[in-house]
Amino acid sequence: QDASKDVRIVMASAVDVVEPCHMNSTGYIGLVLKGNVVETLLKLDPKTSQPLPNLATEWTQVDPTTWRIKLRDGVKFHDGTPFDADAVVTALNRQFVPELACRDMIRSFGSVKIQPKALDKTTVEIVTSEPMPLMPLTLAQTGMTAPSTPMKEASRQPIGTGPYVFTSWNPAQNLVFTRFDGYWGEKPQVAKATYVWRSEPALRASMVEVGEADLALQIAPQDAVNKETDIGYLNADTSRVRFFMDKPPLNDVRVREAMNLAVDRSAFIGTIVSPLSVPASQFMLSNVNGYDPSLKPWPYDVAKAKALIKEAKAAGVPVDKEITLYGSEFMQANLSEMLETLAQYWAEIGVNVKIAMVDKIQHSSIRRKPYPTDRGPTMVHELHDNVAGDAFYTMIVYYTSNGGLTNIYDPNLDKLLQDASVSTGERRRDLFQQANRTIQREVVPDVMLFHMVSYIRVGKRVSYQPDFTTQGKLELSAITFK
Amino acid sequence: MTLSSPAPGPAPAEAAAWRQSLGLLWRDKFAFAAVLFLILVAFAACFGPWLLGPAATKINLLARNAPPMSTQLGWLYVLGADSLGRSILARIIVGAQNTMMLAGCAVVASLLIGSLLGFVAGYRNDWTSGVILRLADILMSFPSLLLAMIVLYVLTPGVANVIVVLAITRIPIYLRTTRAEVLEIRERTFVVAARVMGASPWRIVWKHVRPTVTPTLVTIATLEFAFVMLSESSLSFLGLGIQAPEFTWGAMVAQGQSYLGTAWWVAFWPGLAITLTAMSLNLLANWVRIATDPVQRWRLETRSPTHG
Amino acid sequence: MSGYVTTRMLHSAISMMGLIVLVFFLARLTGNPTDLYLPIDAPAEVRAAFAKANGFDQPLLAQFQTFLGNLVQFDFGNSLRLERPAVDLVLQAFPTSLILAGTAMTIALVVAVVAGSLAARNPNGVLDRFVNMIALAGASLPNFWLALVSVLVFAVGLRWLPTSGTGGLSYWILPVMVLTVRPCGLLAQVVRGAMISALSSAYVKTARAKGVKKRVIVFVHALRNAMLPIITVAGDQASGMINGAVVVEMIFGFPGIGRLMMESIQYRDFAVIQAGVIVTAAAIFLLNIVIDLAYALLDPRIKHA
Amino acid sequence: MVEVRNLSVEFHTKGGVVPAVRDVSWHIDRGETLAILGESGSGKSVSSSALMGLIDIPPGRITSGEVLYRGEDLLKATAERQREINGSRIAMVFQDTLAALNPVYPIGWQVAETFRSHGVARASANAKALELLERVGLPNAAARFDDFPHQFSGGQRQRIMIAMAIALNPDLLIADEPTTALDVTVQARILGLLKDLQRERGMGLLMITHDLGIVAGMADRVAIMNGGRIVETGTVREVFETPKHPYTRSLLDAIPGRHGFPEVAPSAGGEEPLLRVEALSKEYASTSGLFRKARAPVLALDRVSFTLGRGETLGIVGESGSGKSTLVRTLVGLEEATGGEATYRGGSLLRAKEATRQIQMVFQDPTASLNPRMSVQEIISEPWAIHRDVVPRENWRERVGDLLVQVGLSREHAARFPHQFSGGQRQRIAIARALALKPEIIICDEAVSSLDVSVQAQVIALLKSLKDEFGLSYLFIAHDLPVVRSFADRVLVMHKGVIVEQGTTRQIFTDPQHAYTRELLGSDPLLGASAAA
Ligand SMILES: Nc1ncnc2c1ncn2[C@@H]1O[C@H](COP(=O)(O)OP(=O)(O)OP(=O)(O)O)[C@@H](O)[C@H]1O
Ligand SMILES: Nc1ncnc2c1ncn2[C@@H]1O[C@H](COP(=O)(O)OP(=O)(O)OP(=O)(O)O)[C@@H](O)[C@H]1O
Ligand SMILES: [Mg+2]
Ligand SMILES: [Mg+2]
Repeated sequence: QDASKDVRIVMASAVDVVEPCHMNSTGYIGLVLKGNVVETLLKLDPKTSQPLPNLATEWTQVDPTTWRIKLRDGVKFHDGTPFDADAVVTALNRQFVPELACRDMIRSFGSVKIQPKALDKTTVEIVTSEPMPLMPLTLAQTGMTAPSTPMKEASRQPIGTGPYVFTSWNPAQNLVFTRFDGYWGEKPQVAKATYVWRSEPALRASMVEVGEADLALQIAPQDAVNKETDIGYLNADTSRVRFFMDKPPLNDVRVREAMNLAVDRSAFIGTIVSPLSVPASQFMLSNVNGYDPSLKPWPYDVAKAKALIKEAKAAGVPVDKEITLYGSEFMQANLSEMLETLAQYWAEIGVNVKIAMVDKIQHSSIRRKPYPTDRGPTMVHELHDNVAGDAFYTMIVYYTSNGGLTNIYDPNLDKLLQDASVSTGERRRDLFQQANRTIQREVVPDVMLFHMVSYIRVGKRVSYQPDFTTQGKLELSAITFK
Repeated sequence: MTLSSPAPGPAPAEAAAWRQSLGLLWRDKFAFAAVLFLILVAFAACFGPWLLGPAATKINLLARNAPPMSTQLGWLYVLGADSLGRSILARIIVGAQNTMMLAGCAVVASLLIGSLLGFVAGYRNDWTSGVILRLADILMSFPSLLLAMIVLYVLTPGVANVIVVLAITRIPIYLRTTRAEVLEIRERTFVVAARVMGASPWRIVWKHVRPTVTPTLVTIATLEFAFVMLSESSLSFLGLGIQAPEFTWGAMVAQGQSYLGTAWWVAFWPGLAITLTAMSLNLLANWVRIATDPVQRWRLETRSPTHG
Repeated sequence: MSGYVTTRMLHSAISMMGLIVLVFFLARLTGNPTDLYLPIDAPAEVRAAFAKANGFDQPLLAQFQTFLGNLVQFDFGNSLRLERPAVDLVLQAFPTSLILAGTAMTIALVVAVVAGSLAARNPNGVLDRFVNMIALAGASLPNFWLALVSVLVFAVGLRWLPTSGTGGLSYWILPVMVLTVRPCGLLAQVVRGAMISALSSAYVKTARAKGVKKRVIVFVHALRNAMLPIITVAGDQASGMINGAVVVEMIFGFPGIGRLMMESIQYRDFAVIQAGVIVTAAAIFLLNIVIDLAYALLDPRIKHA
Repeated sequence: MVEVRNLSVEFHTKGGVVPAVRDVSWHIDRGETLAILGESGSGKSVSSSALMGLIDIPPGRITSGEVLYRGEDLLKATAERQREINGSRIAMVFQDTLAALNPVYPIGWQVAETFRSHGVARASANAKALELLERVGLPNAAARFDDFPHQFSGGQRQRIMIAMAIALNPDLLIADEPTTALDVTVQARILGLLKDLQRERGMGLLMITHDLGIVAGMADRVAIMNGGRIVETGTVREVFETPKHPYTRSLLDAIPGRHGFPEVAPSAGGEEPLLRVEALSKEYASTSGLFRKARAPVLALDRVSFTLGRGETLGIVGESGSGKSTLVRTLVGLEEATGGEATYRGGSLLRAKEATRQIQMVFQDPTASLNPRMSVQEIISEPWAIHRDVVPRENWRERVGDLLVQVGLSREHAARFPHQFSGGQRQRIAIARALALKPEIIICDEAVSSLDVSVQAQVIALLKSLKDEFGLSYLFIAHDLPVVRSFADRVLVMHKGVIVEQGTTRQIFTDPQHAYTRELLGSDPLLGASAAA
């Protein structure tokens, strides 16, 4: 058998679950399945985040709660069943089966319920319980699985319409896809792809170097020394430190501002974080609808920070009270180095921050509501990626009073965001941009840090250009042979 | 009637015994060097944080991963700098305290508890021994990572708790070794003779069995010292160890391993410190072993020039 | 003797019960897994539904009862993370670890016995110092460091061996080597210590008077007398490895029990943790029985209670 | 054939250099027997070990001399050459058999090893080993081939040692006290065997012994050692009849058994005996190991009954392996009796929780019974540490010194460790330890057999005076009939686990009833000789 068109990809975490309805919430599932085995009705333009046709060719909003979708004709699932309106209805309904506890459903639909209906063989109508202006973006996330997929238990052999067939899977060792001959679109170059996983970044890098793999994901910045093979890219993650603004001294805006001013973000770049990282001013990338390009990251101004602290202190704020900053290594490699450096910056202006590195579970429970009331002044480091393309997915959860991950209780901001999320077009963007400005200039709920960078190492045989979606989706069709 | 041996003189005074031990030590040059090194480590552990505390934690991103053997940044940087530009030398000196406390406490605690239980289990050889040994079985098969996770989760991650984890998991080795040796020694005639004299079990264990078992235990304990430092390092590697800003040599190695390809020295020097300490302890233990064994002691004594 | 084994088995079964109880309750102290399996912004109802579906809403004792009820039917439960019977996962991973540990221990033991015994022939001699240094250096190298450096040297630098993964014999060399070094260094020291005492005893003198070859004196007469601490320490090392060569398995991508347990602990996959503990504990208990039998076999003076 | 010239050996110790052997010379021709007699600790064992390259160097040092074997200087031989000679050309029987046999290997294996080491195949080595064991009179040799040293009696172990040494018909056999643990019948048999070998193969025999009777019966020439030197040599007749050196004279004077019988203690009558043993039995179960084959149980004691009165000395004699050690080990609780009862002052000994301090014991194997990590000072003062009220701590040093002097050692020895002593010296330490508590009963298991006659006489005199002074009682196991005759008030004769005869010493020695007793008395070289004379 000709192995010249086979590739091996080494990833950081094991593929131990392949259920497509978790694929947007659990990075590695989407990474392997999305666009390869399972396809979505629409897909996003990586540059503008605008929806483009995929399995659907047209989509229209008939009224605020009704969407009508026209399907591509002549598409087949890997098992030979035709891709039609009934199949789409089954796939959408499957998302809501309680036994599956689909994580994507929780993310993209929240409390909204839907009623999909086949109008004819290629037309589907979706009625939603509440208006869903972002339906196209949601449909760009939702995988279309074959009707034969079990409805009540997680799939172990996902069947979709994509260019690759899920061929074999040994959860302890590897996962193999082969090219689907009946694919509706263009025939990709890669004939067979094998995924393996190693937890050590250095080892992944070595595997490409010695030719055991063609693509190594998430190699460490310090190992990305070979210009020819190592490619860095913004990975959609933005990092920040969130203030819990309920206790002094963090309930004082001067202190929060001072802590922002005290950090020299440029010193991190090229040292602790990759030289390609970008200091962030907002919790989303610039291609997300609602990003405000006019906002600049906080400048580094120790004098001003000290002055603010002095002022706060004079006003009776206990500025030197110990603040606990929680972080978790699972979020970001070498995180404790970053946090230690931050703590040192804050120590310089007289703010006393203690670092506590915790486990993933603890980290989650610290970040989300309900918050315990008996803890002292608290901060938490977190990462967020918004690959869905709209500020909504960030702002509601992180900045409204009702959001699950927020410490802001600002009625004006709530109203602004409420308006923004039901608006469309220009107005939607303006309102979100306005909210972002309010947040940075008035509320100061966080120390915004960086838009993060990942590195991949691409072997000599192939070419591949990563972008911010690569974190959650790696289309094998984008890999070409030299 | 009696042998004409030169009069050995009356009981040597305390000071003379000391001098004699020192003399024996001097004759084993390796052990002597080891003791010097250990004194150095002990000094660092006592006064390191006080002398160099700030230097060890001062982050200087400009000196990030600065290579060793360069004097550009000052003598503190002769061993290079770590990924946050902190002096590795200073960190090794300051980290000695946590490292020694951690390894020392863990080893001593598990040694004491383990060997005590081992004596009981070996000497009694009845149901108590059964219970102790089955408890040891449980300890041996309880996954240490789970234990680490539990302790770190339920308690706060600090030096004391890492000590608890390490001490608990290392008890069985002392227990089982002690028991195995006791089982054999208790059958020897001199133990039997003591029994006939009316010696209590505790006396027999303390006066006859313990001195015979001690050499083995000491060998194991010194090896465990290294083992514990490394286990702690592995825990750090897996994210379950001691937490920043506290640090130990083990944690430094764990932190440095991600720079193996680009800055080997970050992990190398603390690793070397661990190895040298372990080695010194072992050399010393070997010396003690020989010096306290009347049948072996001549190995040290006969090197004496006075006996020429 | 068979009576002894039966009693031991019985007692081990009791300890196993203790262990299960311990693991069951202690593991649940490490938090509710809901946060790991649902998106961080999942609403409270969804969390409650997840907890209910997996029985986490029940009181601990009730959960334990269910677990025991299933256990007597040899049902260890399903993995939360991998959605498969936990016992299948464990039984799949276990042989790999067992082979890995078995090979590493055998090599370590043989090398340590030879090196340690030769060193003990002349304590503080040149060979002794040399063996000592090497053994100690070996015993004080961190596993992960050794693993990564050996990959850099043998796989990347020299290209003699594959970096990682599973496959033919060549894939086993590096992991086994890395696993061997530490126990080998440790054991060599223990062998040396025990052999020094054994070699100075009167029966060694008798053997010399009989004209027994030096090799036989060392490896037959003295070694067997020195064997008690050696097999005790070797047993400890082996059970440590059976319990999971976590670091090595993780780095080399070996599908062994150590990696499985580590991931299960991280993901609070209680069913797998429990099944894993039961299987490894069974192996360790068995090992300890064998060792205790070996004591009596090696030294006829030792009596068993 | 073998010639030792000007050999000197010294040992380094913490206290200084101990010259163990000084300027010793002797030679042995084919078929000749040289006996070395001498005080315990005079360097007999060391000088003969030097010959086989068995001295640990350091701490030992051979300061001068040469050892010529067929013209070859063994002190200069390579290790390999020495190994070839050891065992096959020159062989040795060691003094302290429990320590000298490897505890973890079956005795058959150990005997066969001599053959294997010198190129005999395994199977035929085993067959030859078995034949040898039978030849030295090990009872039931085939069945006990796979038993371990600790399962044998002292005399049986000694025969195993002898079997090992004569395996390859060496040119020279060095026998270091080869018969101390043997009863006279077995001893006669072994000596006969050695004589046969000498006659058949022309084997030279270097006999180290304290037993003048054996010397008289076996040796061609005698060398007397004292303080590391040979003070006198000559043919047996010369030396025995016209001893020149004062030490030799004192040695000959001290020969026991020439005096009258001790008066039977009248106290044995009316009052209740201290110790009463009734129908005591002990069976060693068949220890079938995991992979060891089972064998028939050994009945070591078969319904043994006797009493011991206050101030009485009860001698126990009997065939080697007849259960003497087992009897006393059972009494002090080291073995569990399988039947019967023993009471001390009316209280049961067998069911007592703790050993009583009133019964102390001197073991048959001195090396093994002294903790090698304790100094003599610690060893002897240990009983006082256990029983705090006997001697106040500040007097310990003084009292230890006194005891050492009493048993014929010197005060300076207190700082030394057991391995730095000769076999006889160790035994004296063990005796001193037993005396330390001034118990009511002392059990001596071959306590004086490894002592030279002059020390023996001295120790026995000490035991006697203690008896007179404090009314001590003794259970005195010995093979040396003259010693028993001069020391014991009453005598028990044991044979195959049974007491075949008991009575006053006079009765037993002058009018033995049982056939075995008669055989026993008849085989004693000295008694036999004196009876014949
Ligand atoms: N390792 C040693 N260190 C110091 N002195 C020793 C050592 N070995 C033997 N000696 C001393 O050397 C002397 C001679 O001992 P040796 O064993 O030859 O006596 P022996 O004549 O065989 O006595 P016995 O009849 O009691 O066995 C003794 O005084 C003993 O204390
Ligand atoms: N642990 C044991 N297991 C089996 N048999 C044993 C054991 N100990 C002793 N024997 C046997 O019991 C018998 C009596 O032994 P014991 O030691 O009492 O003899 P003894 O009369 O003291 O002989 P000796 O004068 O040779 O010392 C011997 O046949 C011996 O082989
Ligand atoms: Mg001697
Ligand atoms: Mg006996």
